[in-house]
Amino acid sequence: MRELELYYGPQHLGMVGNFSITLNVEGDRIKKATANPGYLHRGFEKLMECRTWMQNFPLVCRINVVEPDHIELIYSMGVEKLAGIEVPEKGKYIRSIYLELARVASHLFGLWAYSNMLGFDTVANWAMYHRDLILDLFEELTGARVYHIYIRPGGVRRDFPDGFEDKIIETLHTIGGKIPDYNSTFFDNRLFKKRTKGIGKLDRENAKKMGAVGHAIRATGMKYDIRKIEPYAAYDQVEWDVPTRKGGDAYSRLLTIRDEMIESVHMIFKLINKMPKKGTVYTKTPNPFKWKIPEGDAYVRCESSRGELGLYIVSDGGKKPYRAHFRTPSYSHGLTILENILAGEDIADVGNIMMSLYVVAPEIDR
Amino acid sequence: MDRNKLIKWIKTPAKMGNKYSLHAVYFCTGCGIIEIPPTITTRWDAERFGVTPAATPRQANLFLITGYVSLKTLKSIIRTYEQMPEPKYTVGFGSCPINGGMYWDSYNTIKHLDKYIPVDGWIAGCMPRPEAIFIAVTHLWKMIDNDMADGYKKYRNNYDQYRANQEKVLGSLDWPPLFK
Amino acid sequence: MNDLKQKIEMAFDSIDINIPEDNRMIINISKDGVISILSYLKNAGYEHLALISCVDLINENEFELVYIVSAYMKRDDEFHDREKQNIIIKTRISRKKTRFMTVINIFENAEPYEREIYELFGINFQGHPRLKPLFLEIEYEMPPFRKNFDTRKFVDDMFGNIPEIEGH
Amino acid sequence: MHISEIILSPLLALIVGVFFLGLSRKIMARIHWRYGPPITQPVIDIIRMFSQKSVSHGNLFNFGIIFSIAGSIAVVLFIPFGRIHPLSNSGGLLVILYIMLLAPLGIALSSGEAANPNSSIGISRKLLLTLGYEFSLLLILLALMTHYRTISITEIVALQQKGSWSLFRLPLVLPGIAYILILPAILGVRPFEISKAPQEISSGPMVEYGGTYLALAKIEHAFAIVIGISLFVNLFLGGANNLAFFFLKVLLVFILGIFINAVFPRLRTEQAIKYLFGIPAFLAFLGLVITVLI
Amino acid sequence: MSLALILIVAFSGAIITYLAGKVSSKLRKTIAVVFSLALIPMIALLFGKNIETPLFEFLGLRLILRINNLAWIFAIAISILSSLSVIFSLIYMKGKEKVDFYYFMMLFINAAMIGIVFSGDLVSFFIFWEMMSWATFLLISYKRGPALAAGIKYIIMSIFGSMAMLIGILFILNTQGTLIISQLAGNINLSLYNTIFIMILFSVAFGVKNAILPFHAWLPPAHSEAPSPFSAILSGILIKMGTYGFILLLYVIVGVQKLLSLPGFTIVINILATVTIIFPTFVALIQEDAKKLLAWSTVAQAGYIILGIAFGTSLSVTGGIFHFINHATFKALLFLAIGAVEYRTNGVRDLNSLGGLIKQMPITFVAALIGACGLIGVPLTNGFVSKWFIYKSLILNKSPFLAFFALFGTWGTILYSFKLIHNIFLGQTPEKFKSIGRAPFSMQLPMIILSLAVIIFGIFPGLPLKAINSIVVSFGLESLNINLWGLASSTGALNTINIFTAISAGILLVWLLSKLGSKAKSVNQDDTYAAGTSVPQDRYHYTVEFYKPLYRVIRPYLKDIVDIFYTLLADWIKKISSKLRKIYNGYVGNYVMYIILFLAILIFVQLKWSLW
Repeated sequence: MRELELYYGPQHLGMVGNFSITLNVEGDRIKKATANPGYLHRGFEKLMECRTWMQNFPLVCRINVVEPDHIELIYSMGVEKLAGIEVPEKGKYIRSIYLELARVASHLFGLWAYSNMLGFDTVANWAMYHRDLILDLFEELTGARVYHIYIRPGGVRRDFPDGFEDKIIETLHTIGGKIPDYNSTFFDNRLFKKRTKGIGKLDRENAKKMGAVGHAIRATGMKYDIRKIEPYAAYDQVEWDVPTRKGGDAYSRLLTIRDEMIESVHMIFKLINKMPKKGTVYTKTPNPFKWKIPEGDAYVRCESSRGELGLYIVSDGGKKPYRAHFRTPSYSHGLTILENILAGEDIADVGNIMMSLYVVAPEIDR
Repeated sequence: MDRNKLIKWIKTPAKMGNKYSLHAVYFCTGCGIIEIPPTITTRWDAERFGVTPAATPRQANLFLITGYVSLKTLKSIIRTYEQMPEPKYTVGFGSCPINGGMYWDSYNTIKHLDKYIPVDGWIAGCMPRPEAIFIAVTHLWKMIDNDMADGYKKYRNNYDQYRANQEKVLGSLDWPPLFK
Repeated sequence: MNDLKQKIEMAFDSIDINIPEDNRMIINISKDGVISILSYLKNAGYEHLALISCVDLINENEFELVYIVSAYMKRDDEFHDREKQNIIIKTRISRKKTRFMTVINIFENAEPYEREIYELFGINFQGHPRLKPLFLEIEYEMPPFRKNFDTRKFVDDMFGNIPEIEGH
Repeated sequence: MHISEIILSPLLALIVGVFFLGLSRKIMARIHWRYGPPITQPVIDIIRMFSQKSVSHGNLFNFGIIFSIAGSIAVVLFIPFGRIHPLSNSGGLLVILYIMLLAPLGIALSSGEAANPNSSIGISRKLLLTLGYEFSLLLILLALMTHYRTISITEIVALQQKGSWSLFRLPLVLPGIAYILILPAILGVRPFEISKAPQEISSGPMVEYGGTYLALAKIEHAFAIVIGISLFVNLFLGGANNLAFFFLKVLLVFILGIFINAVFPRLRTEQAIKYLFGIPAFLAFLGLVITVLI
Repeated sequence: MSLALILIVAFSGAIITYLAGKVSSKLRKTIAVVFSLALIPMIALLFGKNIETPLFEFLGLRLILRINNLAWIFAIAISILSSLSVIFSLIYMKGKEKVDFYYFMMLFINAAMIGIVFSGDLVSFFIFWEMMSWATFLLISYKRGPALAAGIKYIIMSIFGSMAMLIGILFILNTQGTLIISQLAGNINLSLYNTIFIMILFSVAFGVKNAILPFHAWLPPAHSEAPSPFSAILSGILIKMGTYGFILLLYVIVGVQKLLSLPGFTIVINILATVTIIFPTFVALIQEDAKKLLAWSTVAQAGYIILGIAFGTSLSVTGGIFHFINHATFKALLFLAIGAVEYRTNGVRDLNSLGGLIKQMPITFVAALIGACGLIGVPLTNGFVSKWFIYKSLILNKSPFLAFFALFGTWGTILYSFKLIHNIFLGQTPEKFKSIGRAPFSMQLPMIILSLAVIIFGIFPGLPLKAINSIVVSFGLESLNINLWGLASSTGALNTINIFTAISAGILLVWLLSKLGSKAKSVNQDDTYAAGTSVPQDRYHYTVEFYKPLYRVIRPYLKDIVDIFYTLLADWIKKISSKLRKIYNGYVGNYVMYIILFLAILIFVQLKWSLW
């Protein structure tokens, strides 16, 4: 009876999302961790096969509740590629601005979750408050706080309302003004460094082997970012940089996230400056009830806030997708990497490591 | 003094406690959980109403079913619900627990949550806003005042039926029946 | 892209490669060649397994397994063409004999993907260390992602029969 | 030793403790930019918990928590609040040190029977943390006792009333600073909130407590806060001549503790122990050496 | 009551039991119990008497038996504890091999110990001392295998101590001309260096028996091999013969006046005692065998006793002697409780394989809990009072550092005691232990008696303290103002009855308060929080490496350097003597031969040339 089996989740304050990790523990060290997903499995891809191409939009955004926007985008990109639809210039810019806002909101959510894991209520509350400011922008733009369904094949649903750009800039300035506060209470806090440095270490070789993407691999120094590698929307129109760190531990991942947020905000300012003032925001598509898409398959990918997001989509020439399979970043992070790097760590660091990898459970289960 | 009045007078503090101190089980059953952090943090501050997350079901008296319930989750929900001390209140959050919502044809989510555990109130919508949670809480207060939030009694009285329904979808459960 | 195509065609015979668009290459290969082409590609620098998917081609009575690999960056801060490329390897197995080889030895993160396909399509990956259910709590009469599993009928049968709670 | 004092002092400690719980939630909320719950929220919580039907895991589960609060009440009787000190002449500081044990021991035994590893881990962490801060605390108390040549706490308070506060007396400055450094550990607030750690081990020893037990555990917590701070106030801040002044000092120290709680994350167990064996222990040791030499 | 009669009864009891065992096991049990119980009233009647009776002459030395308050306290503790152990053994030893031998040795050791405390001169002291040592060796090693190794470790160190003592005795004989303790007492006239010399010699002998650092290495293995009831005797009383020796040496032979003029010696002993408190305490934290844990704890608690006795104020000596009595009660209690668990679980002592036995063995649990509380020194147990005396004395006499280590050791004690209680009695019960029964009554009875002793001495410490105070006064130390409830003093009084009243009133109050709340429903251990899933079988009890984080911090300082030193020394000797293998063949009998030979030579040399 040396080993103890401890359940971390699904009903656990340290678990963000409906996910469970079974820890085999000796003393307070983890011998083996077994990820146990499936609490959120709805059979999305099966359900998509029963719905028409346009009906699927409300469905796909619910794959990831933290950041539905990139899922909308990837599905639109897949449909556009299969149907051969082009996005107008302004539509591309609006998509980029919108997606970067979503990225900041998502990272703030991640910051909430992470600081919560460390018992850092104060920062958690601030981060959630600032995320809400961005959600207010979304609400004005799209009418919904969480599931926006703003991106559609051929562009976006509607143009920015008047003065919306100023509102974005104002909101981002409000948030940006608090960055020194965040730094002094959280990122530069000595105890924060103590808690995170050297935890959940993932070196370059293992990261590659286990399919790490996003900030998990950027924290080992590689500028692996789909927005740069295979630019979509308007990411190739402005200058920006991919922030990286060297350590590969939870600390580096967190700082990568912080730098990414700041970089995104700068990018939004540049995009707003460069955005064409006039022009359509979407290309017209056929009647959604009769819309058939030619036979074929496609693989598209984009960079979500958690890493490379992909979609393999097959059409048999009918009204409905024949098969769609999402490659979500949390899949490898939450199942392969998490299981591997949790072994040998402290019980106290499970939530810590999980949130530093930013594992979002619904994305795994789909 | 009237005997009933006296009993009511004695019972009132407990009712007041139940009303203004709702400790919610922290269980992210579905996508509705995304609106819980805003609710309990700075913007909406549910602690004003006495609503705070509790660490374990033993310490809680409010169960927010936040979103669709897959079969695997249902098992955990039943276990968690049974571990909560009475009186306990359940609120279904979002349209999915009401009738399946947009997953009405999914093979892995249950459609009517109230067939498996009692639900005292529903918040419709996908996604309901944080304000809706507060409306639900105030409604729950009224129900507690009028002794209408009696799902736990219903569960106790009709336990056989609930258990039969649970076993119908989940096969056998890992734990013995709660009430005999 | 074309260089790679030539190289692969040199190394493997009876292989069908086409390049439908920039940076996408589709390789159709018989099921015996999957392991060797994947390890060949890995050695060629395509170390990132993005996805393993499965398509149920019910009309042809076959499953199509799809492996998508891409490359990590050669240098930390220089962008090359190679990273843009996604190579899609397709192979078909019979719907009757649902058995295939595992590729965990080549790509470690294939483990959950194969487990998922085992569970949702019922394809048995031989050599996989833990082919246990990943997502599902109960057993279905047929792996639910197969095309002939009618989810609406299943829902009607299963959840339509649950009685309401009576009495108070 | 009057019977009225014996009744009054635990009651006072309870009221102040519960008030502190409410106050801490309010202040924390304000630091979070929130409005915060009403200050009576802990009272409402406790009433609610008392009315809930919980589960019991056995007789020790029931008895341990009762024993724990009884221990706390006993400690309160030994600690002077202003001029109220019903039992402080029955054994002095050494007895206080030992009776302070009863509260954690009671909880440890009670939650041990809950058969939950989370609570066991919590207890193990709690005991280790106690060992960590007790190292410095013992040195500090010994410096005090050596300096004042008595083990009676009322004597120490009386001597401070005549002269200056211990915190500002030459040989006791270092132990005083060390005490301030370990005070968060004694109160169990962040960064030393390791025994509860809801995000790690689901509130540790309290994991199986519900209903009445949780209410009792809350009350115990309220007592623990008052005891931890009153001891500091009595030993280093000169105690006080009347109640109001005494509790004002306690309140100030407590608010300081809340601010610390708000701006630090939780440490890991071994980091906490390392910290406690580090600077505070060194300062306390130095202080004791100086006290002995002078 | 004649002292010789008591000894005759004690020794003959051992022999008759052995012979009776050849006839029937029932007879053996009856006789063992009757003889051990018979000793209690015989000794109890001697309370307050001060007798000295010569026995006979040997080599021109008079052998004397005597009794006084000090000897009486030790004798009564021996007789009570050993009869409780014998009662406990009745079922514990059932079905084991060589039971006759076991009972014989138990009673024999008992008799030898009574002989030690009754002896009025150093020769008879030495003779009984050796009887006890050898009998202990035979009893430790009677299971063979690792037990033999443990026994050999013990006997070699013991012989080393005995030799030192023998030299000391010869030295005293030569310089003083007499070995009768009452004649030596107080009027020993030796030069300073000679005094220190004999004190060191005797300290080695008593230190080995008392297992203080650096002579502790034999105790943990011996304990883990000995049967549990004997462990109770071994820890509770046998090693306290060393304590008795120390008291005899420091306060009777050398005397307080002389002792106070030798501050250096007491400081060394004090420091050794504090090291003995701290180091074994932290070793005990990481033990995984229940009895080894208790063995290390015994070493640590012996440190408290020696600290109290060697510190030399009347408070501390009172505390030290009282702690000896207390330790005998609660440590014996703990060993018996572990023995009961061991009996019911078929010999499982591994702290990682047990768990949740509180439901199966409630009385054993309560006994173990009371024992652990006494060990920690929780108020309302006797351990608290004795430790309080020691601490207070240390603090008020400008030894805060000694006090610090003593107090800090207590916190270590809390940690390992809780680990012991938690791992065995709390948490989840493994499937295979779910149906075991309670301990049999003959096992429960000794535990109940000892538990009562722990509690009663804790609430009314005045009962034994008054007797101890008279001993302390007879040493020439000042008298204390002892009351029934503790101590009245201007520098901090102790009132256990007040504490008791406060706590019990608190319990009553809170109990009533908890009655206000809703009723709780009783559930079984499987219905516990597991993050929304059901509890796994047999894998839901946190025991392994209970204090791992601390261990990671202090690991580098935890090596038992002394034990390593002895092992190295043994290896070294082995290498050197590989040439002399013919003589040095590792057979115990031969060692005995050599030692007797060596003794004979010593005696011969002394008689011939009178070197000392």
